[in-house]
Amino acid sequence: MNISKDKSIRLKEAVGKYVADGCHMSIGGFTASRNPMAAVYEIIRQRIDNLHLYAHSNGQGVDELIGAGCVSRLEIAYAGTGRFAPTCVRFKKAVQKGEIAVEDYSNYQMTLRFLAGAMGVPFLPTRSSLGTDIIAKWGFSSEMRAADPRIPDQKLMVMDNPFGSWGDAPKLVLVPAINCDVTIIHAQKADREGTVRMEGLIFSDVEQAKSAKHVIVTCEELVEPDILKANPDQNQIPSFCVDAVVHVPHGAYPTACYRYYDYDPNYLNEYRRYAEDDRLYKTYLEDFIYGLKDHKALLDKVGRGRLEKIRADKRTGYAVGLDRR
Amino acid sequence: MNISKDKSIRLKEAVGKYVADGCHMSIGGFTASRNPMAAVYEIIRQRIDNLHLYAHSNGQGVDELIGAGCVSRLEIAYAGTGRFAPTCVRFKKAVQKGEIAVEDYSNYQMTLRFLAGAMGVPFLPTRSSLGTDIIAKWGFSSEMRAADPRIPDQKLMVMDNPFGSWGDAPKLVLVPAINCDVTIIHAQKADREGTVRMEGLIFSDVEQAKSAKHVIVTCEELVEPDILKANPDQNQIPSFCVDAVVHVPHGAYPTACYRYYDYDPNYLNEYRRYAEDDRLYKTYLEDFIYGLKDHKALLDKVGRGRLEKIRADKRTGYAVGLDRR
Amino acid sequence: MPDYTLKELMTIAAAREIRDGDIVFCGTGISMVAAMAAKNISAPNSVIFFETGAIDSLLEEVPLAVSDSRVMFWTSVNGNLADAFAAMQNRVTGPHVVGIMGAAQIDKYGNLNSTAIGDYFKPKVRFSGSGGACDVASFVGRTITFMQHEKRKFVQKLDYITSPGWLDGPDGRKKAGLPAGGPASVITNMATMGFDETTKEMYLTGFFPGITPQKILDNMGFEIDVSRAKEVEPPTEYELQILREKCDPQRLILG
Amino acid sequence: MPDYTLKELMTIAAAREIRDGDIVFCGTGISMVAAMAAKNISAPNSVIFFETGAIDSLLEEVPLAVSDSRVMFWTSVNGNLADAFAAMQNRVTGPHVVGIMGAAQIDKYGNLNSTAIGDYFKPKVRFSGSGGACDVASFVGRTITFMQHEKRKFVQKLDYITSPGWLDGPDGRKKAGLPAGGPASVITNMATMGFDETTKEMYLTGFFPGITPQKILDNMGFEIDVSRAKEVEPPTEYELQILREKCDPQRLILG
Repeated sequence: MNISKDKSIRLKEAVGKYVADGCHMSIGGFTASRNPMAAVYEIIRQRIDNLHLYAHSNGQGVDELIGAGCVSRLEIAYAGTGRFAPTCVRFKKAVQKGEIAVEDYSNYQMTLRFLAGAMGVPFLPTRSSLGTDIIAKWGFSSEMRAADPRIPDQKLMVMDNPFGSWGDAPKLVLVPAINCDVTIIHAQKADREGTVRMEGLIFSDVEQAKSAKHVIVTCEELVEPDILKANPDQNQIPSFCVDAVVHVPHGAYPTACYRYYDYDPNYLNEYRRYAEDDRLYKTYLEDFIYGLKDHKALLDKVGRGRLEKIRADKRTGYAVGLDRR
Repeated sequence: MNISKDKSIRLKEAVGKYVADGCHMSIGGFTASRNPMAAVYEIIRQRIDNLHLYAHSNGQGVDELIGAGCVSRLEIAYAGTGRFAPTCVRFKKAVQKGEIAVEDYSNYQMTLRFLAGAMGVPFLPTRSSLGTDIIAKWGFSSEMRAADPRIPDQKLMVMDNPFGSWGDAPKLVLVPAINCDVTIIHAQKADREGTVRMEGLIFSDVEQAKSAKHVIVTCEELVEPDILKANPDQNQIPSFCVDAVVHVPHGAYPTACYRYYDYDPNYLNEYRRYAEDDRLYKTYLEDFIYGLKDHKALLDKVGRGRLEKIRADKRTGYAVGLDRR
Repeated sequence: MPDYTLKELMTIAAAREIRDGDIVFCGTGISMVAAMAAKNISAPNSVIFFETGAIDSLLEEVPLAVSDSRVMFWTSVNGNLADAFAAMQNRVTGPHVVGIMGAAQIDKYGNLNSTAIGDYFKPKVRFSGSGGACDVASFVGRTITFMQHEKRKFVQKLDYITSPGWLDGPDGRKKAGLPAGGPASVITNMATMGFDETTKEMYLTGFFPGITPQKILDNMGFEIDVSRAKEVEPPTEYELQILREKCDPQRLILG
Repeated sequence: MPDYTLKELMTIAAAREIRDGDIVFCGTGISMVAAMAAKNISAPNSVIFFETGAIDSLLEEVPLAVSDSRVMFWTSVNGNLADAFAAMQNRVTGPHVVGIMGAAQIDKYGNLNSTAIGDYFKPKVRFSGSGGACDVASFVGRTITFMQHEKRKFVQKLDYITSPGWLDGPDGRKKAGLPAGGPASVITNMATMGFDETTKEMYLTGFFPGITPQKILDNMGFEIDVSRAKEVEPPTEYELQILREKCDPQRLILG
């Protein structure tokens, strides 16, 4: 826990301090929205590897981390980036080639697993997945689990309802808590103390943050605490849950950030083409990540014109009429 | 479930339709804030009795229902109205005289019990109350439980962590879900379709509403749906969870409604004096509830002057400088 | 008789399955357009919601993902994933939810695979995974599944059961401990199918104009009863008008 | 030496127990004023929060209940009960929480009763019940308890264990399955007490100026070790100034 009243820090330092080789990490956002992309690119740039990654339905962020070889194990519900990649391309290749170990859950199960971590309980019950291979097939073997104290001994457990017929649910699936070393989320607004405000849908970002030992928040706007305190009903994460606050405008680019900018169809379509070809993907990594100093350099490379096109309309929060083919 | 697009109804009808003798009911709010008092008074006026009542820390609403003899069984964490009645007076008398059966939980346990009901699972786990009499002493006996399918067979259950050392929690207390027949809450704003916006702290009102078979929402303002849709991040309960929407200005009076009015110290202090004397309390019931036609009649009796005194200040949401002795 | 496209026919066929007052869970794409069509045609009191927690979104523009900002604008409630799935698992609201889904494989009991083809540990083809599909299929009152009508997709045995249908037959869900709901219908590019009330096996309910039951069977990896099937009523002029003018005027989904 | 009231002394004694960076859970009344004093004097990076979910409230006016609108104004986050208790049960934040509580009875292991005196089913006196007290005492790193120093309140055996202290001794919490935290101190109108590191039994840490250890023992229903006690340092001028000018200028709590 960082008790400082000023947690603002540069992205490079935050990643260097809280994201280590082999650590257990989760990233916020959903498919093509509010992925902490600036942090993802910085992790790739720092060539951090062997990550044990957790996500519910995280598309672009997960795919780029896998593509760059940062990930060795993945627990996930859904790897897709909406229409831009119904199945994430580098994820698909890596799984088919056996390059990463992957374990499948459902979205609700991943949400509950983060929630259990946030609540400080070892599991939560659900009725989801009874009778399916999500229960029957474990991505990580019993042996691997027994050998690693950082993974629960069982993927999921089915139990009879101890309260008998109460609740008309004869059986429950118990999903084990996730307590990552670090969770990274991207928010619309945060203050230097660490209070966070997200706008629009917040996915499972709050549970993900509260379940982690350390939390890095990148934000579009670093505002004065009083700005957030004037409307506290709209803030979701209290300062004591947050270790580092990093001001990164366009920090979710090329994914969308509601009320700030849309996803960039151009980038995501191009990315897919790079991703589909192993040789081209090397070029992509070099030209768009390794070869650039920081996120600002990526934005400069993309150019003001394209950023202007995805700028969110004030009324709706997205880029009205954007060419999304 | 009420699928109508116009669920607005008068309070008398809503209570008549959804609150029956002997039903299982929960009311929202906390101690001296946002209790659905207009509905409580209407229930008393309709002389509904034998209620099985659930609340976490609900003060004034619980005490008035008990005082009027509407309640036979109570599951609760805390019966107090802040400094106005550190222990609710009629509650205290009723329990000491053995007039109601009461079962004790903690606030978090009651919250989790409503949450379990809202989530559709029969129980949720917590580490709260291990080693205490909250587990050891049951307000409702095993026999009574076995005879009544509307109460779980066990108050609470202690189980060993099925995931072993995962989560460093060797034992868990399982709290059974609550699924009331009806939950009544008071909100700042609602629309006729049933979408609800509460402002300030929302206590467990959302979980309470989502766990019930039927939900009555009383509100300060009945607004057009588009007013709520313009800022959907601030709305908490979707229309399909709500059966009846009742426009009752000052519907939480004499408890507080953030941004609309404060609690009325005058009323709450006077209430305590009535409550402390059985004979006087009969006068109270007659003069302030039975003898009045509806909530508006109570407000008229109280008078515009006193309502003006508790009017919320725009900046802070409460009555600044109110004499609260 | 009006002209219509196959996608329009499929969309209307799904829309007709939605009842007034249903809470409609959908993804983006054709399932969303079907939900919008139903709301505008025959189920005005239905509510559309997404797993990301958006309820009753205005959808001025077609979203390309359920996290799309277009889903967040002008909704009744912007919740989160925990809220959305709890509403489906909830014992009061869950039975009123109809879920519209898709998959890579389906079997005769309506179980779905959207995870992998081949061995799970060395898959020939890996897909996105469950997402919310398994949750929806586990919890809600009825599901409608869109499929491409191909032999490799209608299979005897799934390579991976991602989302539970009727599992192994009439008692399958009960034995597994699942809630009472289950698959109600399957809509393909050739036909509509239901599940027998007694056996819970898939059977043909309707064939699209110009498609014979035999052609339908030729494109499936298992046999189904075709004796109860009728030709599907083509979309009416009114249905088409609503679909085209209100649901996808830019034809981003309908093509 | 400045003049001060007993309530001021008690408040400052509690405030001194709060460390910088603590997350301070408090109710209304004296516990809240103690938390505010600590934040203004020695623990500027502490955060005050209430079980109702309000974090870091400005508290321009003294609230009379934890649901008071005064708690909701100008906070960092207005959450709910589920959030507030989860933060205490949480394995990262929970150990950093110090909870300030009160009770009707306490025993030598710091277990608390705030439910009933006499038989639970036919109580002589019924109190409000746990509220969040049992949760706080179960979850957090340290608790501080305010008590009136009376024989009937410091008892051999509680009539009802509402909130767990060290239960029946050094291994009590572990055997019960509780987290590692527990009672740190008790502050009364006569003295301050701690709990022995080895035995977990209450012992006298400080006696207020003018109060003898014997008088303290005379007002308790069980014996405690008084050999380690020192006279409590009276509030300094600076402490009193902050308390009076910043924490309760209207003396609504301090009287």
